[in-house]
Amino acid sequence: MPNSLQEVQLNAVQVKEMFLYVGEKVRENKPLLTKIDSAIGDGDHGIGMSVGFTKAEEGLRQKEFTTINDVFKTIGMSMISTMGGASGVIFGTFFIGGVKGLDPQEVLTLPLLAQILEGSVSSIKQRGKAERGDKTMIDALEPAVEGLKQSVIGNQSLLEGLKVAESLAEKGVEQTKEYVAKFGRAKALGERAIGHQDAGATTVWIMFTAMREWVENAINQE
Amino acid sequence: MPNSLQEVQLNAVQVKEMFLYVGEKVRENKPLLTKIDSAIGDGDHGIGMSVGFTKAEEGLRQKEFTTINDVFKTIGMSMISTMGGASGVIFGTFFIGGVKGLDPQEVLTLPLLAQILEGSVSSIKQRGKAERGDKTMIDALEPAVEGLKQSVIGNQSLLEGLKVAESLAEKGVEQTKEYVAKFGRAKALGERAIGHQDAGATTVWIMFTAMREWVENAINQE
Amino acid sequence: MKKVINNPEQVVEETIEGFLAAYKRSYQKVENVNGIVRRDRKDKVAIVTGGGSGHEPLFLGLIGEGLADGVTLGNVFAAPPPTNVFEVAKAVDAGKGVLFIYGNYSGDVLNFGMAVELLEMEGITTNTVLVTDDVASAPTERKDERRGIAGDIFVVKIAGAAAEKGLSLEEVTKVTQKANDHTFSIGVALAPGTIPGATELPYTLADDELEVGMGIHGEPGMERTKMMPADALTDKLLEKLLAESNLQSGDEVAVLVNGLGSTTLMELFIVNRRVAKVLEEKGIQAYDMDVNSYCTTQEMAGFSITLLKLDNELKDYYSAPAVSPYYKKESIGGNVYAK
Amino acid sequence: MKKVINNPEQVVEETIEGFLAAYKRSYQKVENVNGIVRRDRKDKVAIVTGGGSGHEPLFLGLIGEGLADGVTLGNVFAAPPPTNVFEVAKAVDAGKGVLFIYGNYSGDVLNFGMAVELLEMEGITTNTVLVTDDVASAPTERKDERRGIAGDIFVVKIAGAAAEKGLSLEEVTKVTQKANDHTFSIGVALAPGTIPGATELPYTLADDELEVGMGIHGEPGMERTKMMPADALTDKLLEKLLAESNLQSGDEVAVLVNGLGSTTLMELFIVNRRVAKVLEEKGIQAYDMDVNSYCTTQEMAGFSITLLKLDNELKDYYSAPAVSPYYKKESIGGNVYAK
Ligand SMILES: Nc1ncnc2c1ncn2[C@@H]1O[C@H](COP(=O)(O)OP(=O)(O)O)[C@@H](O)[C@H]1O
Ligand SMILES: Nc1ncnc2c1ncn2[C@@H]1O[C@H](COP(=O)(O)OP(=O)(O)O)[C@@H](O)[C@H]1O
Ligand SMILES: [Mg+2]
Ligand SMILES: [Mg+2]
Ligand SMILES: [Mg+2]
Ligand SMILES: [Mg+2]
Repeated sequence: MPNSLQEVQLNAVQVKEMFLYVGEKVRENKPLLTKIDSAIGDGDHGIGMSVGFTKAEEGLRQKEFTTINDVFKTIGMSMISTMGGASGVIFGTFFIGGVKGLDPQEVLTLPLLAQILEGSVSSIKQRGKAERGDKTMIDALEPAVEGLKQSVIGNQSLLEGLKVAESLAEKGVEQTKEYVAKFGRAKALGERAIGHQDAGATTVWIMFTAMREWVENAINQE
Repeated sequence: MPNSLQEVQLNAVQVKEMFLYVGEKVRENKPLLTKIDSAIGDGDHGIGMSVGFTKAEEGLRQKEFTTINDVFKTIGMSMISTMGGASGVIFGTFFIGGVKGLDPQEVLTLPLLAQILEGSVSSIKQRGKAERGDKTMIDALEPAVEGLKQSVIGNQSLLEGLKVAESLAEKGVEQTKEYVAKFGRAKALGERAIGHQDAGATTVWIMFTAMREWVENAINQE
Repeated sequence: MKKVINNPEQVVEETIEGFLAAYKRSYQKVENVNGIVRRDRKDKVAIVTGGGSGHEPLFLGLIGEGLADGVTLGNVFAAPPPTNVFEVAKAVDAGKGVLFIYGNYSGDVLNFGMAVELLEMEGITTNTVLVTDDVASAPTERKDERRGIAGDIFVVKIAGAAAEKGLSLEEVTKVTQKANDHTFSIGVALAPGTIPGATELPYTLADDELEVGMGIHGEPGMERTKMMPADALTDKLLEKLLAESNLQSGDEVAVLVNGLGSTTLMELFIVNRRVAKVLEEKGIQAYDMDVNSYCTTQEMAGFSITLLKLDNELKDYYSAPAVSPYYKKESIGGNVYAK
Repeated sequence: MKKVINNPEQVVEETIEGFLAAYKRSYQKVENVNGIVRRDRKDKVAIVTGGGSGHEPLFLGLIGEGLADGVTLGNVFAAPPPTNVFEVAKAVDAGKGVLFIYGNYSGDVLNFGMAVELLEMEGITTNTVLVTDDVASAPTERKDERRGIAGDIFVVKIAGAAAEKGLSLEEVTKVTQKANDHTFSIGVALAPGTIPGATELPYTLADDELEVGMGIHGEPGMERTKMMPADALTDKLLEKLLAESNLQSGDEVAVLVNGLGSTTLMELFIVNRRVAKVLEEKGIQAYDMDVNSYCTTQEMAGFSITLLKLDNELKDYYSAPAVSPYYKKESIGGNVYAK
């Protein structure tokens, strides 16, 4: 880790460590995600995300990584090939969508993260057809990624960018409570979905929180 | 009703009324019988006895009766042909076993009741093979009928005879708690049946209580 | 205790009406009583099974070609009255006699027994085989006092095939008795079922408890223990069954993993997987494995395992076709659902 | 939440092992993925169905002659990953193309969709029919957004028969799409089912409540109401179905009364009795009635009713034989279980 916060950047091994931590946090939240998905879905989102991150962990631990691309791809492919469910493809695409066609990268900076996740958002939208306001994980992811992009423009640090993204993801989760669902199992509920937050959006928020925590801890441990 | 208690005797219509009342009381006790049969059996004894007495009531109300034999036979045949279960045959035989081969009788006296029910006991034992101590309705019925016979010897009234029978039936029910079951569903339980009273024995006791109450009320209404 | 019913006292009548609405081309009701018979009855020994209702698809799912010719149905968990039994037997008798097959319960013995007396008076010959497969219900020395549970299916299957082949009443009885003597079952309950109209649970099992040997009317079993993984539970039940049935390496069996009501087919497959593994380890050949909920106890959670020890005679009859809406075997040749 | 399982994360693998232990002569596993295919595959259009597990006997009970050739199974209530779908389709393709039939859920559409892209790259032609029978899940104007529930069975049945007859992929797709367009279902839940490993109920229904239109993963339905007698409930569901399907006097239908898990066959018969009565009153001919638990939601209590509006083409395919361990039709000729 560099001394200047402004210059924080992660190598492939650190990115791998960060996502191992993210997986741990998502798995810890399995009961919460189950509960949220039970209210307006089928209750398996927590299980699905756990399976996905467990497989991702297996994949990550099996290999030495030198490129960021490989870390993202390993996680994404593990998810797509094992999770199933809507979130298997959607969260798999979260990891794969942004590195597709990207030149091999050895360090993750805030601008690169913003760029990758911007690609993720557009891939997910293309695949899943959901837009903002449809009560999906897009409602947390898209604003979070916009936050990252704004932070890049404001020349902020990775940690600061993640803090912005985290808080915008949280706000996005809150907003999903007001929406009727246009996708997924909650769709049939119509107005009855109002008042309940979206499970996938919650996962996005948990993921940004965990990323921010990991970077924060890493800096503090310097 | 005659004025002297000693001479109480019932005609066919009164016997019919008495058993309609008995049926009512047994049906009132359906939840209790269900509970008892659930503990060591399959929980349907209360339902079965209700069905049986409901059908008996239908049969009794459809006809004019002049003989005691006919009243007993109508009840017994209704039970045998509709109840099923162990108690369909057993309680059907309670009513039929004692009037089989009996000359037509127009009045029910204590001696006649004792004679009829003695026949019932032996028919039930022949059919069901159960003896005293096997944790069946025999444990209440046999002592009750012995009580009736003793009352006949003691030259007591129908009401007094029924009081004796009722209290011996109750005692019999109590004793069933100490037995392991040799018949019915409780048999497989072995020692685990101890502490629980037998459902059929409880019904016998309820029936004697109801008969006694009906006769008592009838006398009081004189 | 919520049930999709109209009136607890009408459930059996309405069940029969609903069954016949679906399958009236093949079956008909016996007038005035709760009994159903096949329409295309043959000139052969008639097989009649039955007992209390509430175990669906047992017994009405066991009428058909190569199975029973008639069923007599009592109220829920109550043996059918003698008149029912009598009318059904009379309807299916082709002059070659009637074989009654039913579980060994006091109520059934009393009611079928009375019916047999009535049938004798009509000149109809009958024989009876009591199903006594539940090894949890009495020790080996008193094997003939055991209850009948899911083993009914195997015993009726064999009887139906033997009758279909044209054997005499004596011969059908003999092979059916042998089928029963070769059939061993044990069940386990995780949660109770309830009779329609009941407002209380008949018993309770804690969240971490199960009862081994529970009867199919909820009669208490041999032992209440803590929950355990499917494999351990299967091993425990199989241990008892293998000891009782004295199966040896090289023997062949037909297996039934039977759900009791609310236990899912997924769970039954998980159990069956273990049964297959254990039998294989012991060198016992699973000639056929059937995984289904044939003999239920309302919405009870749990399952039973049944082993039918086969010899050549039993194997022939077991392999014969059997066709009913809820039980079907096409001629099979070993561990298969074959075409 | 008690289940007979070993490990919640292994239930699907072990289910497949248990299924194959029983039926290995007819079926085999697809290597490395949770998929099963028929052994005796034919030179015809291949039918592949599947989706999340937990609905047993759906989907694995739908492979066989006159039905699907392969199934791809996801985790409980989760669509199978694209690789699963891909491998199964590849295993059954006979060069005549693959028709995918599955319930219209985001997860399935996403995963099967990705698999279709992978298959295209391999030069395998596919078509897809989404099952959208659940009238409770979207209004008539948005019929194509509806979920698939028990109607899967009818749609796969028709597709299997059409494929067996040797039709081209386009032709099979067309008649399968028509089968879906003619299939209308609605369900009702009385008590929830739970996913293996879950420690809490996904929702609760009071002792006197039911939910009309509940989805087969426990997705909330149209309306929560007080318990009512079976006949009234059946009438309520039928009213919706008859309006949606626009059935007229003189029309013919196939009916499925499907249990969701712990609802007994007795209750389903009681419902079927009423269905038969109402159809008769309306002059609608019940060509066939099937009463079974084909599409379950773990131990959920409740049932669904499905109507398949028949025309001559659909009737022919409906009447063709279909043979699997959990779904069988022998050639039938109207309202029967016939031989
Ligand atoms: N079309 C879609 N686009 C984006 N996200 C989606 C889409 N469909 C579903 N999701 C997300 O997936 C989440 C549900 O995931 P999960 O419960 O695992 O899938 P399933 O609905 O198959 O049970 C939803 O909360 C939503 O955020
Ligand atoms: N062989 C028998 N002789 C006398 N009484 C019997 C016999 N078998 C059972 N009973 C009586 O019947 C009662 C059970 O009746 P019931 O619950 O209606 O029948 P089932 O056991 O068929 O459910 C027992 O409590 C017992 O008193
Ligand atoms: Mg979900
Ligand atoms: Mg009882
Ligand atoms: Mg009973
Ligand atoms: Mg799901």
